[in-house]
Amino acid sequence: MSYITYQQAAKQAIIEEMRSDHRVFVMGEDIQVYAYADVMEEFGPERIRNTPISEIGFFGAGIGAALTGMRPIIEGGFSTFLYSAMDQVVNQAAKSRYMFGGQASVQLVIRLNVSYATSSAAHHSDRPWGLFAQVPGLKIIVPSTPYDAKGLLKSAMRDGNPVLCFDDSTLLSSSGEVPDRDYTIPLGAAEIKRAGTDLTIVTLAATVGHSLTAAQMLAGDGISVEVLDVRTVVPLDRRTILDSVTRTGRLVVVDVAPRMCGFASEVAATVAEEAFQHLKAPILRITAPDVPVPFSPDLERLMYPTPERIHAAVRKLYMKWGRSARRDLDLYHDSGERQLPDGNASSLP
Amino acid sequence: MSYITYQQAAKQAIIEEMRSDHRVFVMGEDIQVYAYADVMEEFGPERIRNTPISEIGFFGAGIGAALTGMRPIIEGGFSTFLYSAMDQVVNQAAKSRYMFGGQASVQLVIRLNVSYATSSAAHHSDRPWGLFAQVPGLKIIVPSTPYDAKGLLKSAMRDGNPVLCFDDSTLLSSSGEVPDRDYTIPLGAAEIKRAGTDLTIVTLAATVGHSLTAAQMLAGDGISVEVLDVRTVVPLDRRTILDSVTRTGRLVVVDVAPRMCGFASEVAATVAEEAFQHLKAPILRITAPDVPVPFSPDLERLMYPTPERIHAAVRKLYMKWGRSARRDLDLYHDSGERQLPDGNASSLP
Amino acid sequence: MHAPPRREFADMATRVTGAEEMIPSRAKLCEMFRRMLRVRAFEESASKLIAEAKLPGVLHNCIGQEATVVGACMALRDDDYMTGNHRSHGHPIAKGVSLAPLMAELFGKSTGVCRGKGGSMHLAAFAAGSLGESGIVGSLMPVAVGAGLSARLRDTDQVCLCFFGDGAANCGPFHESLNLAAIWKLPVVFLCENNGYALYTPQAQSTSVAHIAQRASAYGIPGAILDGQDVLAVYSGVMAAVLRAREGGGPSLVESKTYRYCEHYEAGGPANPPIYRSEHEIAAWRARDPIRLFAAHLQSSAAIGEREIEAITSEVLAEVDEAVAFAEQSAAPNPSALFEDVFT
Amino acid sequence: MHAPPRREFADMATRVTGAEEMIPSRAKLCEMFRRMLRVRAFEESASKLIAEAKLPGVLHNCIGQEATVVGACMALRDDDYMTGNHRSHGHPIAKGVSLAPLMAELFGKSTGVCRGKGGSMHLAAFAAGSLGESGIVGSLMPVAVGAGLSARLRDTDQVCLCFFGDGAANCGPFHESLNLAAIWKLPVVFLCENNGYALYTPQAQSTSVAHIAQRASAYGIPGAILDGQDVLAVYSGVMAAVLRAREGGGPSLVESKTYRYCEHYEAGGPANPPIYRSEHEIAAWRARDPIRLFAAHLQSSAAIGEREIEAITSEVLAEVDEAVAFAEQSAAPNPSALFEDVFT
Ligand SMILES: Cc1ncc(C[n+]2csc(CCOP(=O)(O)OP(=O)(O)O)c2C)c(N)n1
Ligand SMILES: Cc1ncc(C[n+]2csc(CCOP(=O)(O)OP(=O)(O)O)c2C)c(N)n1
Ligand SMILES: [Mg+2]
Ligand SMILES: [Mg+2]
Repeated sequence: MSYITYQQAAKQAIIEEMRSDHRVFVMGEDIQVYAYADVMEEFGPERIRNTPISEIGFFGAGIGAALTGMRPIIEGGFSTFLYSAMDQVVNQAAKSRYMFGGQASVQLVIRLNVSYATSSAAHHSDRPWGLFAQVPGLKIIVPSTPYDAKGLLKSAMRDGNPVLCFDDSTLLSSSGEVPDRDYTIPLGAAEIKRAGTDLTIVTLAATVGHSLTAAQMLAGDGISVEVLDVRTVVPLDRRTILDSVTRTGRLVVVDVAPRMCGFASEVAATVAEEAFQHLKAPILRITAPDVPVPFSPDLERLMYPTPERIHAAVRKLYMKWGRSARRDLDLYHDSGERQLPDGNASSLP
Repeated sequence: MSYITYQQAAKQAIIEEMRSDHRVFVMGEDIQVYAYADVMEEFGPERIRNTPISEIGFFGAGIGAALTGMRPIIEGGFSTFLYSAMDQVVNQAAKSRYMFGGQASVQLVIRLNVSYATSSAAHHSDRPWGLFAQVPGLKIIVPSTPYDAKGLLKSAMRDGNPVLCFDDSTLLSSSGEVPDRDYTIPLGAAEIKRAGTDLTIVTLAATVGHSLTAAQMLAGDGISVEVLDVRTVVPLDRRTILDSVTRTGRLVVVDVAPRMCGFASEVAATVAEEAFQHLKAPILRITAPDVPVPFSPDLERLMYPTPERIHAAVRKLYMKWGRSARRDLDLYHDSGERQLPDGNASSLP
Repeated sequence: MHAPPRREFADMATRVTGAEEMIPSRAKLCEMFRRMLRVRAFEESASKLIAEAKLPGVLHNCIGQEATVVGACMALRDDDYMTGNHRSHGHPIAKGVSLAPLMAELFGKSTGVCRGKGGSMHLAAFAAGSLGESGIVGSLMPVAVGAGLSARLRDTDQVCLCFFGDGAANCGPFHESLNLAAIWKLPVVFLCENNGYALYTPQAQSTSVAHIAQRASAYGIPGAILDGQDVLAVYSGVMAAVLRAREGGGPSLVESKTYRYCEHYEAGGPANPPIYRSEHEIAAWRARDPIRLFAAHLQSSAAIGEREIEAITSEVLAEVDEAVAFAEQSAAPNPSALFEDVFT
Repeated sequence: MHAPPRREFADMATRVTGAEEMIPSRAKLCEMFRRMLRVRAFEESASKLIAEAKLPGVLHNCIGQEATVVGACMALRDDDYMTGNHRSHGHPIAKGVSLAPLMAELFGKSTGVCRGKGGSMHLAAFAAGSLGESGIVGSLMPVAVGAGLSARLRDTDQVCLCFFGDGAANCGPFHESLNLAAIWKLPVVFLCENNGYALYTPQAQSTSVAHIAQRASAYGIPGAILDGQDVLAVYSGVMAAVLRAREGGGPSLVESKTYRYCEHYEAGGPANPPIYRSEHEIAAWRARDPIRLFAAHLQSSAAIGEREIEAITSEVLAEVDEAVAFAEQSAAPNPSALFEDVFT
């Protein structure tokens, strides 16, 4: 056990895997002098490979290497650079195995820095896990703790399929206990971070922590909240989500990504389909609004769910739809014009 | 009024707009000798512009032309070629206006051929309107009739924002009455294609027709179905959807796209949030499964909603959750392993 | 007009090196001829089948380009890699894949090389080093770079041959791939099948240089222009590039001037293509048909006699017939296959 | 090592044409000097502000590259277009945009040139022809092509100047943009600010040619290498390309060899960069500081006297101070602005 950061834990996963399997190598821009400078001596420039600014080229090269028996890891930089290599990711990485009738294995991990809340503006701030979840053939992991960062990344590397690993930049320097030994966390297994009986919050990445804080605050209000970290968007652990909502009867989904067709929509739709009869309240999505990310911190700070916003929104929901609430009451819905992450507004245009 | 095809109607919109505004021009591969061969004499090769296979280049050129006062139309070919220009679409077209504080107008229409059910396999068969709906700053139209094809496209061209126009290839040769005069259909206005009282089907593109056929069949079963064509995915006419479900109490969403984080998820989530108190039944998504499109027609034909499948799924839903159904009955959910477009399976992995 | 190549083109390449592999053995000459015939007979058969609506989808045939396809692939070892594009049938055939599973794939049958899931545009036969064809222009160029990189990292001396069309030379993946392969000195041979057109667009209209191979200078790598109708010229030109790659000399950009007789693609129903090339041009290229040229050469050089040519021809025709019979008799994929192969 | 350019580079360009515009008037010389100073003073001020945590986000400063930025922009007319990249402040300043709204943008204030929504990496001033900067490397190159196309279609004689870094020369958008502009003969000048590095990567490690300008041959367009520390060399070299473009001669690829003194980006807190370039190299480039070089030239050629230089200098410093004061006093954006400007 060591007490290390999320970033260190992820790197530990990669380094251990490189040591135990010579087919693992890493490609990315400037990684030799930066992220992997300390292990250059051990692995050398062939396995820690600097690339030009050629996302199509080196993402595609990762696919080609994977097809021929290597296990590349691509350090893709910011999540918004993914779009430059989108054809390689969507048409090649995700589809090759299927199109070629199972002949191909694209054992490839693409790591992306999901940076936001840093005044980097719209070109460096996307949270596109929902977008890529629309692409059959990709797996998607979104670790929320150092422990998960290592365990999920190891599973991703061994999975045999293309996996996008989105690292929430607000968590990179957070620390936690991480086993020094080899361990994995299965892809598709959500974790119940806190048990509760009145309401289920389903979330991922940094909002796991925010939701736990909010749950603590809500406990003070007498509301018992279960918090569920999905950990992987694809595959999504629908079973655990449904079981939880079956018990609590109420669902709130929290996500820093835009709302429209996002992760929160998928969770909401799944529950509205498959646990409807257990629902005692409307489902609530607490997400970022559907706008590009502004530079100004005065604007950007309005965008994301915070413990306070989650607390307020859940509390409000529960006040109207709690144990004794009358179902026919039509008070809940303000028809606000815009969706702010206080869960408090409709998204009517 | 003329009785013309969907494809002709769309082209009519473009030609009329080119005649009335010299800032409108078209770019795409091989369009001079193919799609626009008959109007080359009128407009010439500057305004009907053949491009090399350079999607980044000519999509970006469209953006640059729009930023400087032109009104380009990009003939993007198959929907799957969009990914090659993804950075231009997502980082530039969608975000420029916002990032530049309203200085920029990207009055740009990108037309895409959404081809499927033609044994073209995974590289030519994506239906990615849900994927692009995750991108704030893009509008998305998906016409389902010749009348809409012309009217929506005209609105798109005049909208002042980047608009993706997805043309369902299975509709291209369908015909209908189209006014010869200039007219527009507002973006963000769904159309009630058939009124009903028991259940609302929300859909778009070719499944509008399939849903209408299914509704006809369901009428024979004594089930009165309202069919709603959203016509535009962004902006989404949530008001009309919610009003309808408020009246009928039951929602089925039909889409040929993959399920996960798709259009159907968004509609389902919206209703589960904002019309929960009116819901008398679980929401049902009838979509394609989350798999790449196979080549073999024997496999591909299993993928998409058909009138029969919609009929069967809605009937089954209504049998269990119809007027007299008991809400506490937990019979509805088979836990099938896979999602087929019979709406009949859970999507548990 | 896209003109048939003059002889000097071929000379440019053959001058490069005189290694032993450059001179094919008699057995190899036979095999070359056989594979060229296979490509043509396979596609002519498929062409007929699709006209009769017996095949789903569309076909992009390469009839007329057999010398380029086969000459290039025959310069490879069996364990070398190859990537292709939408004009796809010739590549795996030339790489030595047997016809039956390829034909079954065109039928979308369970016995197809991709279990019926890829179809005409996405043939692949990994066991033969064929890493796939692609419906997205240019998309496998970086994948070929990755195969070359993989060979280097695994310390083998495998080479990857990357087919692409003249139309692909203007897309981003071309540029990034050539630069990457060049700076990393990877064993990749970029082979442009320049058939003069991308769909209906003549190369001159889309491309800022007269010859694709001229772009080699932007990557500091050798460029060569080959007579794409002369299978031996292609063979030796590509072999020079392959040997260079295998010895650690890095990538080359080889342009083979060739021609497709058929339309861009074929489907059921009438083609009705716009007029974008002249009858005269087609005739000029047909006059240098690669199979007839090679047959004549084989006979005049007394390498193979007329009888042997006839024997190979009838063997190939029989092979194609068997492939069609195999495909027709094969079962459609089981519905459960829809959900298989998404993930491992 | 990224070496300071030798004099012959500049000559290559100035030989091209001898048009009148090539020789800047005295007023223009003054303005050049003023804009170079503005760029430097603006960035030095911003640099201090961010170190004091008074600015959000990060800054990519171009101190050391002023001759390239200003020399190129001064070759444009006011109604010409310009696109940039992440190293962004110099471009709009050189295009003539006033400092206050630019500085306010760095503060994220409502009075910023982008209302506080773009920030340092996404400055734009459409009224001045500045079509924007971009956080995505290479992404505005095709946009510049579109501006050139638009000028052609609207039948104006505007030109678009497209700044990009050496790192952008290896990405797909570069290739597609240059090919498109070349085949369409568009009025675009592609100006590579080659400062030797893309982040920590030296150009030689990422690029298959010694000089980016060599790639011009792959597009059949002129290429030129300029002394990027000599504002007059840049001015005349770019002017030659601009005039050519304006007269319908099509695009050029101009490479300006220059250097950034500062680190790739600056933020609050210590930079602690890895070692990727030598002190010696930095010193060699600093020895040819573009502002000092130009000041010396102006004085030695008696174009502008020391007094005037001092006057301009203190005016510029005052301008920057005013800009900072304006920015600091400006209001933060109203929360409702979050939802504005998504759509028209
Ligand atoms: C990225 C992309 N853009 C456009 C197309 C449509 N398309 C398919 S083949 C083709 C022409 C390709 O020309 P070339 O590369 O010369 O190959 P050829 O067909 O001549 O063999 C085009 C434009 C595509 N498949 N992919
Ligand atoms: C598509 C993309 N890939 C990677 C990055 C990260 N990145 C930002 S600036 C930069 C280096 C750019 O180098 P160059 O083009 O030479 O410009 P310079 O910084 O030297 O001015 C990199 C790699 C990016 N912004 N966009
Ligand atoms: Mg071609
Ligand atoms: Mg640089």
